[in-house]
Amino acid sequence: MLRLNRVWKTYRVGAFGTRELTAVRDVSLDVAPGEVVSLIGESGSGKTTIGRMVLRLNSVSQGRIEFDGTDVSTLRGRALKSYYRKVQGIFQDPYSSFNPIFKADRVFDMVRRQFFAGTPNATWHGKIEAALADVRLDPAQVLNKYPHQLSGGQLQRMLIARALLLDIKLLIADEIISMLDASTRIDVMNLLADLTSRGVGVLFVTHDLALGNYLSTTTVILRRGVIVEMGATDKVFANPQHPYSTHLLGSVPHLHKKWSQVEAELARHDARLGPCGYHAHMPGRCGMPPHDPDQPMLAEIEPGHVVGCSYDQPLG
Amino acid sequence: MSLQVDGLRVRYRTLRGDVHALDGVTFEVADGEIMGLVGESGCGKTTLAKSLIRLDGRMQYVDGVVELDGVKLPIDDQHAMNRFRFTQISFVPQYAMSALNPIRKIGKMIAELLESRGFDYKSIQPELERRLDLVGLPRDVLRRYPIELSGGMKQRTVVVVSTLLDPSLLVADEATSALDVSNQKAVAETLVEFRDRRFVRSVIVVTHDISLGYQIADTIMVMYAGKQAEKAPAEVIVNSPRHPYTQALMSSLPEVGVRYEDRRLAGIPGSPPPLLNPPSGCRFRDRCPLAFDQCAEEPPFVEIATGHSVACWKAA
Amino acid sequence: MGRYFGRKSIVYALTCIVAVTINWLVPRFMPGDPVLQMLISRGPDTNPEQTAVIMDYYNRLFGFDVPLWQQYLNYWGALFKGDLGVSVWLFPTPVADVVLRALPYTLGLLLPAILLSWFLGNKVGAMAARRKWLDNSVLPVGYVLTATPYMWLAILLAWSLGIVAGIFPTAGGYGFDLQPAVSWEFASSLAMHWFLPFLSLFLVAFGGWAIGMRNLVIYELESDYANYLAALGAPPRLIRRYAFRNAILPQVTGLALQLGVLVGGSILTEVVFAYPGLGNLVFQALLHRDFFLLQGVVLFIVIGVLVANFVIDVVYVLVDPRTRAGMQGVSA
Amino acid sequence: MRTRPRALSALVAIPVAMGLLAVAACTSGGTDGDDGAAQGAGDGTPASDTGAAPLDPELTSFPRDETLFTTGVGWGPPANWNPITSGVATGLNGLVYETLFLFNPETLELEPWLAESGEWTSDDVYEVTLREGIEWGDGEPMTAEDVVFTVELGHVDGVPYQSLWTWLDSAEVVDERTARFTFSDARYGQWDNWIYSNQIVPAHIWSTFSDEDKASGANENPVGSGPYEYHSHDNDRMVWQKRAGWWATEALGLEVKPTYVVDVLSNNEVGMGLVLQGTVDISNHFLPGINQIVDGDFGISTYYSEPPYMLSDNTTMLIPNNTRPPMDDPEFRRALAFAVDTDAIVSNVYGDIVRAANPTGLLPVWEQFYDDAVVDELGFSYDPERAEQTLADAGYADTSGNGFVETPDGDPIELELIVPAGWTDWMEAARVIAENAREAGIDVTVDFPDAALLDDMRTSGNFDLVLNGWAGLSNTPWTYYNYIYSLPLQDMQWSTNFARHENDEAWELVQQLARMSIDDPQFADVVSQLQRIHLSEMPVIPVWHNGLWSQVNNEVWTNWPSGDADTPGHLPNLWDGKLNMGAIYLLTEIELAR
Repeated sequence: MLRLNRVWKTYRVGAFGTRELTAVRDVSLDVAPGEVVSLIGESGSGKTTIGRMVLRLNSVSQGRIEFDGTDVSTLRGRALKSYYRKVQGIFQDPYSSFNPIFKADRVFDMVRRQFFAGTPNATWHGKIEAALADVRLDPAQVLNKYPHQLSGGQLQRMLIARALLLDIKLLIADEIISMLDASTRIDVMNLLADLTSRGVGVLFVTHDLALGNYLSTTTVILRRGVIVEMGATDKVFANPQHPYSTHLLGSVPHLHKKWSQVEAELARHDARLGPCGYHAHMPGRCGMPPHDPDQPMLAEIEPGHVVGCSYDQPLG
Repeated sequence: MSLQVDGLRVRYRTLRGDVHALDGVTFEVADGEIMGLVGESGCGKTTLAKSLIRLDGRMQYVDGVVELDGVKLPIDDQHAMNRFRFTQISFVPQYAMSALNPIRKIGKMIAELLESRGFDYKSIQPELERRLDLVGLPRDVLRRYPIELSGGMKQRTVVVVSTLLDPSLLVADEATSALDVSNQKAVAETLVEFRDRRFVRSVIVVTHDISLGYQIADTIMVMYAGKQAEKAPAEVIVNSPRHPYTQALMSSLPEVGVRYEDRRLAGIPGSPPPLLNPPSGCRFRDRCPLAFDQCAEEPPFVEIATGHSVACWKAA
Repeated sequence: MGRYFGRKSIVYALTCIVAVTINWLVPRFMPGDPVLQMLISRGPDTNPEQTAVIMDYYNRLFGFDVPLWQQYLNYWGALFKGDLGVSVWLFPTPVADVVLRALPYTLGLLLPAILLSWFLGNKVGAMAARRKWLDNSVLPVGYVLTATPYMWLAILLAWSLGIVAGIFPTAGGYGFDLQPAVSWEFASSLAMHWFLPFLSLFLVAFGGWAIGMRNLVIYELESDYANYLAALGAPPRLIRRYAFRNAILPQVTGLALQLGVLVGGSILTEVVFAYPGLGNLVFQALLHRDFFLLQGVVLFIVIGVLVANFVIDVVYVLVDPRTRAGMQGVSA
Repeated sequence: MRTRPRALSALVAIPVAMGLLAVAACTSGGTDGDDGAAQGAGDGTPASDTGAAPLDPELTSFPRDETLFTTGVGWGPPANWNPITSGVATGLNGLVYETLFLFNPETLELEPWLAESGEWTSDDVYEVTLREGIEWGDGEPMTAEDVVFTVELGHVDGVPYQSLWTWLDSAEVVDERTARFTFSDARYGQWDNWIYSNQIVPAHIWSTFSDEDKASGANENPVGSGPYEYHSHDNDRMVWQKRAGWWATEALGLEVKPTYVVDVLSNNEVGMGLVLQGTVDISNHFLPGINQIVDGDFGISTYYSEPPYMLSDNTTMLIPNNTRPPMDDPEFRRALAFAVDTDAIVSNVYGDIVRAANPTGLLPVWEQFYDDAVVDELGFSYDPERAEQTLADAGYADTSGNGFVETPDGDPIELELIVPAGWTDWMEAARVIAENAREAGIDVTVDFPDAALLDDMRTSGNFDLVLNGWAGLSNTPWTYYNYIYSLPLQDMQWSTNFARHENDEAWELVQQLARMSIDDPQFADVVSQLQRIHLSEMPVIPVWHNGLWSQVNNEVWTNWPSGDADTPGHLPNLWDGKLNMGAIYLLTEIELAR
């Protein structure tokens, strides 16, 4: 459904754009219907930029982003509108998606004005109530309220409901629960997971490995704009191949295991692996900057599980 | 006995009335203890942290006694508290990214701060540099401006600065929540190490993340709606919590390894009571699966085992 | 940093070229032909042949007898020789002479008004941020002052201190009964004539800076670093000093932005006080359709504002480490 | 009119004027020290004798009782001391350079000035004799050669009187003091006009100038024959200093009183303050509201102490573009004339400081030429019914029912009256005129283009209706009728016949006037014929006579010219061209108040 094919994003910085800053480097990935792909990385990893490029909030410097086979960057006018009917984004700070001086349900009105101008009132209200029910919100509690009267969890759910009004196919969820409280975040997570059963694909952007692990079918670990490891979530978490992946895993605070214990387990795991997972499959290329455009950046170490070179430091 | 808090009440004055943010809190932090203070937003944990160091303009001390090393702290007297700040009781804020004056070199700012408190920077500088080495910061951060440091570096710098005068108590208010996992771990471990080296004698780590609290704290105190819910050694809290809120909180927490398809977690339904006019009785009872008639009466915070106190009729 | 200033210089040079070009273009697209104006003002002969001769004469004089592109090149050529053409209104005085004679008055008015209002406005604003009584007086007065149009205040001052109180003269650069000399009498007359126009410029700007500074300092006092310092028991003196130093930075940038407004204000002020500076010239040049003079004065103003902006840029880099860090390519 | 830049809007003028009024009321009572700092004068400075004072480097201030402060005269910083060009420094023509004759508007006669006499020795030969003993400022004697040289400057490109030589044949020196002019076409009236309005320059200096400098040089060290010489100047002032050896002292017993004349450059609003404060002695600004100040007791006076307060200087004309229908129809123009409520303009817009124009448009100084019979028969006055009737009679009717008449052919009439933006009094007057016209059924709207744009439109004929007042005070109605009827029409009408009215008969009469001296017995008859043609054809509509603005402060100097019997009656105004209409006497007749 969504396919990123060797996508780059470079920014020009400095007074005359004299310096180039690469935020995303040669990233290829797919999101299938009903699949949750989590983009996991720390700040500066390019995960948010990828989400924004898919939403066309940022342009693509190189490569293609395709949605159902169409190059997203070529969409204009009506085609773009219909794209946004299928692809929506939700972001970290729910409050910033709402205008504090208008009632929160104005976000629904905006959808109506843009996409459902002809719908009769009764039909429309039915649609809203159905969408709110889907996100388990009580219409009486959230309609006719100002954003500050609602909790972060309620607002995020309203945004999801708003996306549901559009019969979306793909949802870009960028750190949508990091500002929510522990007791409510899991509900929003479950809600996302439930969407997949309707065939919605989710691109789940997060820095929290536990969340990615809980939700996703595919995990993509990014570092400095580059994919270092990608594969089915269970494989990546059970058998991380890249030192950066293990480093991240080792930093997550667990509830029943102390860091020291986790570190020890991972150290044993690392010891079983060679120095570079990529090397085993691309021996001559290990540690080399990829001069050859056809040279794959990632090596497949088991079906559906690829890893980048541990020695490759392209951004030095 | 390092810190003793007895019946502390603090309220916020708002236009609509007083918010009872901290409604009678009693606990101790022993010499050498790291106490994790855990709870969701609005539970009073940040109010408690601030009360110990500096009440902000809208906060009003109501009642209660705070003693540090047997000396009563004048927490309602901004001016008198100054004597204790930094030297006896110190603070690592959540906003470490912006806690340093952006237009002062860090070394100069530290020097000016120390000199304004009557200390001689020159004589402290060697120790400062030693501690920078310890946390893995280059010494030349002192000659840099905050903007030249990464977030993790800034956070570590703030930890070093805050503990420079070897205070008895360090209050770390969500000190790591803005950081990436790897930095979070580094800073958290720094806190432990500083305690081990007796740079600080005891620490209160305020966090919304109970798993982080578990990683570094000796004891954990869980707060709910301005009151204490449970306090116990970290292992006890995590492995055999007695308060239904603590239990629910942990069961809603996704851990690495827990997957949606395997085990669907559930949040805590409902939301905390408003603290403007808090209801009588147990404040968790509306959300509590175990609630029964007696909960209309406020449960006392009682010690049910050595070092394990709970405020729940069912736990007694 | 050298590269930074190198780049800045290029930007300023480009701005300058564009400004000069626009300055050259605008009069050529404004209604009213200067040669026609010249002819009308001189009451030309009714004989059409001779009118044609005179017209040719002026066309040559003002350089309109060559193609437009060449006029443009000639303009630059002349500019580098310091030749700004001949004033139509004050024919045959060279524009450069007229402008240079008026320049000291305007500089004498603007520089002290800008600098003093900035320094004192910031001082008083910072003081107001921590003294209630001062806040209660400075804030309303400041708002009234900034909201006052320059011309209005000037008229008010001319009326109250000039005509009612009779303390200050209300027209001219110095006493009309004086001739320039190195004497106390002349100097004091110069000062007396300078004072009211200066005061009206100063007051309006002062109000703006004071309010801005007050708000900025209050903002800084509530900032995270101020809270952190307070949490570590730093005395208010240190926190206030930091807040002031940080709050002054946006004020430096503001100064660059305000320059244009102040220059605009000085035009009106000079007109009200018949003060013989550039502002009055702009006004008169407009009134008399003297494009060449207008061009000349505007050129001076544009270059002046650009130079001032450049200076402020440099100062800003020196006082704000963040820009310097940005220059060295450190990024988060 | 360059003498009246009406710059700031009325918004400013009114509060200031009212403020000044109030203030003047507060301060005029018995205070003598409110002249402000500008008057630390006199103390300790070596007062020069009333005689010649060379430029004194020790002089730091101009003693108040030896200095005449003027304003509202100069129209820009002094930049030009060339009497041949216009826009010269205030007073240059008259105080420094002088004319052969003065024109006396009271007697309508030319008075010998530099000339002792001038006469036509034959039909086309004129001889002028200079007074004896006139010396230039540099001590050289003035001779007939200077006179001839000055006239021959007309051969130089760019000198405004080039066309003189289309009817003048030769100029020659007869002897030391006599110059002879031989004309190919002896235009007596026009020559009279020329001879009092052009200054004589010293040949021994000017012959060294290049042609360019003669026509447009700044002439920075003017050497003249008049009572003053250059002292100094700055952006906002021009200072003249009395010089020794002015010929008129010996020849006519005249002595200019002020040692210094300081002309202050100021705008109208500031000028009001200056004259009220007594910082200046005379302001020739247009000061709206001055009537209230004159009526009050502020020590400020104008020529007349009651309406119209001012002498009249020129006639403001409503000029229809005669080439555009329906303004090519004399009946339409007449109807328009009857529609205009001149009295409303005079009293409501001007507060009675101007006077309604005589229907002929001739200034009051030419009152003797008014042909009352013609005016009675053909003249017009405000009469809206008559205007409507005239329109109806000529076939203009409101056929569309929009409230306004259409042409007899049924075409709609939509006219635009333009006056320069910023000339607030004219803008107000234009609104009155348009309102009047609409009441009479003619759809007139107003527009206020930029002054320069308006100049273009008027000069090129791209307008419907325009106000203009360039027909000014002179020695002969010829200038007035030349302004109205000048032919042939050109693409650009620079200064005359803006209406583009073609009337060969009238033009023939104007040319006759040029050839007639004003005391010619036929002169009145020709003027009368022109009045008849004018009032029946109405090429332009005279509306009001603008004032020769002048307001004086009596604190330091008195005996100003005025309409009162016991004071001099000369022109109280120092605009360029007025000194040689007798305003020079203002300087010899004012007296110190103390």
